Amino acid sequence: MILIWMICILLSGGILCWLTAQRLPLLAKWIALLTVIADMLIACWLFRVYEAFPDNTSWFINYQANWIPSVGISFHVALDGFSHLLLLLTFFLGILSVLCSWKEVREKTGFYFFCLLWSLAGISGVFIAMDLFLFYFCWEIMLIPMFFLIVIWGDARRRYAAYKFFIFTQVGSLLMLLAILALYFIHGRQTGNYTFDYFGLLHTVTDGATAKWIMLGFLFAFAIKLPVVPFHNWLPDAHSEAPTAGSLLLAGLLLKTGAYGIIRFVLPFFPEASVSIAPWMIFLGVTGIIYGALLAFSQTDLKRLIAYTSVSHMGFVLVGIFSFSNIAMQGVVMQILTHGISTGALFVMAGMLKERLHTRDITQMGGLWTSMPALGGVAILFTMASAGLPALGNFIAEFFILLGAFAGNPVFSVIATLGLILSALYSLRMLQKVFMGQQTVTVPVKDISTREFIIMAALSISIVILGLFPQPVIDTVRHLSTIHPSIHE
Amino acid sequence: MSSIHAHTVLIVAAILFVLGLAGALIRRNVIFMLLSIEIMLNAAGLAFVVAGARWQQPDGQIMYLFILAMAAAEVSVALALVLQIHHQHKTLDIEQLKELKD
Amino acid sequence: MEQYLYLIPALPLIGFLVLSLAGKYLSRNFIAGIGAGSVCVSALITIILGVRFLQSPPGTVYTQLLWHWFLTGHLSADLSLRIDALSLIFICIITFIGALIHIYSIAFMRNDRDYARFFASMNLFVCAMLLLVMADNLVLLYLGWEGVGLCSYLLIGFWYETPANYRAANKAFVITRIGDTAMIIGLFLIFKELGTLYIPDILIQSTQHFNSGSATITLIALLLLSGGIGKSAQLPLQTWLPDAMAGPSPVSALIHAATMVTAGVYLISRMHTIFELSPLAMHVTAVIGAVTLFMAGCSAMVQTDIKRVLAYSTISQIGYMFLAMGVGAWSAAIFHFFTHAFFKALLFLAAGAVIETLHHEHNIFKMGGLRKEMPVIYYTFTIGAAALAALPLVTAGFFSKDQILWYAWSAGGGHPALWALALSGAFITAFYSTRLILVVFWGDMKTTPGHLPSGIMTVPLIILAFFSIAGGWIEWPHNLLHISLFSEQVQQVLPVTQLKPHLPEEIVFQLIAVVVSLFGIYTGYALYYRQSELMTLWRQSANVMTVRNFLLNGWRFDQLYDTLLVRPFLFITRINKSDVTDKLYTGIADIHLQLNKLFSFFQNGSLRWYVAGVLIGILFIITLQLLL
Amino acid sequence: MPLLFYISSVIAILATIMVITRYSPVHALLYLVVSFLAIAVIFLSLGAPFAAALEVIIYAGAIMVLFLFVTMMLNLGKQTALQEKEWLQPKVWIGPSLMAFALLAEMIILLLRPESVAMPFAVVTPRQVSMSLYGEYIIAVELVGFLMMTGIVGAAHIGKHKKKNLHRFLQT
Repeated sequence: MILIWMICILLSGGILCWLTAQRLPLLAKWIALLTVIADMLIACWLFRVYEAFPDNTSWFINYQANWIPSVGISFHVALDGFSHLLLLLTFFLGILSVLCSWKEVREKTGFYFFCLLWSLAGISGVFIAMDLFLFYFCWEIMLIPMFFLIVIWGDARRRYAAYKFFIFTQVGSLLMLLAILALYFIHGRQTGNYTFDYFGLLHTVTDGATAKWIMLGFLFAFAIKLPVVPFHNWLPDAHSEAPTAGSLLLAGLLLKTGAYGIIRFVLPFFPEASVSIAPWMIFLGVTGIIYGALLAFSQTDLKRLIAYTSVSHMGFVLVGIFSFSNIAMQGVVMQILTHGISTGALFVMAGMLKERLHTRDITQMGGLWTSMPALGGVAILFTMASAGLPALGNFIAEFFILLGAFAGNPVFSVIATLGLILSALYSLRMLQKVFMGQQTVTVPVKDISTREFIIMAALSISIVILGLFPQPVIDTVRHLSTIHPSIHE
Repeated sequence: MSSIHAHTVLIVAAILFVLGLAGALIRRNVIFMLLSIEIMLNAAGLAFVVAGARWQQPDGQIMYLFILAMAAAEVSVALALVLQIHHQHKTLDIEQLKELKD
Repeated sequence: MEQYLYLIPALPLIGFLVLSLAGKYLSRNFIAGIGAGSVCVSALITIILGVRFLQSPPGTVYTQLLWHWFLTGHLSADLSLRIDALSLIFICIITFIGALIHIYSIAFMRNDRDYARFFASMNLFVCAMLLLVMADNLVLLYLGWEGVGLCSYLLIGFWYETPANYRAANKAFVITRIGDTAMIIGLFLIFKELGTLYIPDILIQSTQHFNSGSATITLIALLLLSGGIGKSAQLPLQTWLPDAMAGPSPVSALIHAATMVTAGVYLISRMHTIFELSPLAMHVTAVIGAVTLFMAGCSAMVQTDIKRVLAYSTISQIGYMFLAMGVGAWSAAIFHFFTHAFFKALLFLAAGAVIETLHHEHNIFKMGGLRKEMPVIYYTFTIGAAALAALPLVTAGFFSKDQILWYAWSAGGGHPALWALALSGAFITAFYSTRLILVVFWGDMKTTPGHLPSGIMTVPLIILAFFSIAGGWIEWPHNLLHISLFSEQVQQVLPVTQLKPHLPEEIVFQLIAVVVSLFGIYTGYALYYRQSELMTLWRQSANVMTVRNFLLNGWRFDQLYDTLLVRPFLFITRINKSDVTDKLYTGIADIHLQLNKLFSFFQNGSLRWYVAGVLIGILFIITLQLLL
Repeated sequence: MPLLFYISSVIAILATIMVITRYSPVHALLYLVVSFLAIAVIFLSLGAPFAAALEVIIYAGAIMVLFLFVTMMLNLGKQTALQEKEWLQPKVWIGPSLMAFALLAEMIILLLRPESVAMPFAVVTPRQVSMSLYGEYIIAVELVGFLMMTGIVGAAHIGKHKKKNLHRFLQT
């Protein structure tokens, strides 16, 4: 029940923001902030529930209510360690996204925060939904407010970016809907019990070819969201045109729903089919790592550059998932968390620069370290995180993934490791173009304000803590090794 | 003295129809297009009448009558439109009128 | 004592945190106090630790577990520190020389705008370097390894406003990253084969798990070697080090001479069991070392920038260490690291003082006549150069280099060709050391000196000069005095050097080495002080100048990599800037737009078009009817 | 009778050709009247006197007069003729004409396919027509009545000059 409250708080907070914003925009901002903080507190409080489940293997909370019983749709939400981590990430980045839109959004404040909170609600719904219909429902809920965020508060090419984002994801979603329905009917015909329930459908027996096609339907949706390389084109446009909070949510959370979907649905539903497609997925993942890095190197638009680094980093996630290794799976979870933080931080940084310089073009920047020493320091921290420097969270993630993948696929793992060199190349180029050299910007730029300092400090501390004390995360998702029969040490 | 063959008349009707069609295609003036449409309608009427004559039935002529009525109604409305168009746009060029469609 | 181990890296880390977070609110004196003080306290703790260690029985190992880093399945790594004799030597050098260089920097960087940033980066470097050598598992070692890379990047590009500086920084980071990546692949392979990344376990298990010379162990050894090559600027990844001289002189002294660049030496000697199991990897190490020392030495002979001379000389001296390790003379390699750290740090610091005094003049041919003007610097620099040139018996460099030359022939992996290269390297070293002294300090004055360096800068020089002479006396060739304090300690950890049977007398080799280095000094004297006609003749000869330019550009490795790697990479990324796969999707969109245009062309509102369309349709249908 | 048919057919075709090629609307109208009259004669020769009479009265009489009135109201004179001349370039009419001829050729081929039947000459009297019209076709007649009425109303509505919105001070 507490899970539903979390979503309801977000939804009603969003409506409240919309209603109050016309009279009191400031109050709307505070409502939004407090709403997400309240959810964050609830999510933290959930740690207490763990104490009842010391073995970390089962579902902590499992709540089911009838919704549309005649077709087997129920309001079924459940929480395990993996979902809980993602919820924490969602609310953490949610707080930061509210904070970083504090000054950026000047028009239609109410509707902005409405979209932001509803999108967050959709995302948290995705992470806890245990009914495929509910899952699809939340999947769409997070998509549409995000579309509005881009199309109303975005940059110059926002319409193009928003439509591209919408069409790409919608194509994937519809295929997933088809796959869900196929699974529903196959299961219903076999057992006579028509249900959308996750646990009910979990042991549906499908023959090889059917399973393969249904799996591809799911995989396609998640691959577009992740994004896997040939389907990544929406991402640079959407990320670069979205407002800062939009980029933060997109990079930090929306991409993670793809990874979450693969781990939560594709692997357990289709154990054999997912093994048979694994080499291709690893290949695509490695391609993504290298290709995203190459593209990131050549970009001149700061947010676009960061967006392509996301493509590269998400390649690691794909490699990790499909190498069916326990270590790699822990690495994937780490990568999901740390990429959300580090790339989110880079986007926030890009947003701060844009606020000051009114450009995203790195060829027009340079030498900013002189006037913004603090932001420069933070930028070094997060570019280095992005380049996989040890002691920061991303290193643990990439190290685990590559190490886990190495046992089964040494060649691909080695090629993926070469991505580390490329990540150094693009990270350093970005640092150099923005912060080094003679200062070219003539307008006076201020270093970070207190509000920005809070955002950056929260992100920095969390990335360092994840790098030095990853063990709690690893323990929380230990049970993921049982999610697929082929996962080995 | 031989009698008239049905297809001879039909060919005449076809020729007239095609001429009307060609007229509708090549002229840009709305008045001429209307005239061409009249020619086509007339040709169709001719074909009906031939058919009626062929089977010694009155139906052909009845159809012709309907066509006639339809043509009269159509012409009255069309000409009213022509008047209005000329009044507003000072042209009867169909190509120019097309540009004004929005 | 063990429970205080963590203080050694933690103090510089605290210094870093304080300076980086609160640096802009602190006064310069306070910054200097924190920056230098933290390292000095670390050095003190290290000295106490070292004294304790010498008193304890042989084979003592200090360990301290800070916390469990991660544990998943078989894979576990802890943040735990481990000190044995080998680590201790490195820690001593790092903290002791580090402390001296920090003290020197207090004065050297006094007028810099980013005083706090400098000390913060230096402290972080010391911390990372200490973690590197104190790590008990390879993941923690890699953490330190990358950490020193980051600090090296930050400090090379310290004056980030000049393009050459940040380019050098980028180059250094990327090239060492290439080596690091090979190394981490080596880590994966080790884990796959042995299932552990704990260094003592690896050393024990590898002998049980692998046959000597098996392909896997060779591959592991070569991958680790690649990591070492990148960090230690050996062939073929040496090109970053000369450019790295763009950083401030204390940075060059600390990072690019004394400590970080020798991390490769540490890694290889730390993983010595793996290398010993793979003769091929040992040979490769030796050959790389020998070739590097020769090539870098040749380049050092013709450089005109004082710091670049020293940089090439550093590459060359690390080449000696690699050569020594490759032939199996582990303790000789570590001993050379030990002495080299003193005299090369000394040379860099003295060079920094000279450059500072001469208003940032780097070209040695615009210096000269400084012997009278700055006597302290002159004498200390001369001592350093003499040690570099291996002036017999009085300098530390002689004792270490003499060992290496002897083992290059006589040790288990030795070979006359390696010895010949090392010997010619010794000649070259002596030659360019002399050249440096003569051109910089003798002759006529070409640039008027500014303010002379203060006491804070000269005292570390004097201390280092003392160690550049006395540091060698703890290890004498056994046919002279038979003092082997150093190798006794090292051999607690590293294997004893095995000699070949039926060798000539060692004294012959020693005499040859002495003669060669003295001859090198004389040649330098003849060519550069007496201004012989040979020199003027060479200056006019086109061929000689071609060779000179070739060597000046570091055997044109930069141009080679530029053509082979950098340009193709830039080309690929440039042409693909707008993402070729995007064409697929814009293509789909374009097709739809075209179709839309096509259909809206027919739907153009022209009545005549519609009639024509109807006509065509009728024609089509009737034709069909006629044909079918 | 056939002779009458052939002669009037030729006249009808020629007159129609003249209609679609004239530049002046009035000329075209007059040729069209000729064409309609010729078709009326064809009807007569086919034994449809009622149709022939309607052709003359309504087509040639009423409808064409309507056209004539409009032409006169719009004052389409030399200006229009010149414009038409300008428009009627070969490149404009050759394509459609060829297509039209192709259609004609195909239609003729189709028409000639079945065995030709000679028609007996018999007059379908107006009486027969009327009986049938008000017998089985009564519904259609009523529908035509609706059509005519909507035509009248529509024409009256559309043809009405819309009043311009003038300010009351400017109204005379």
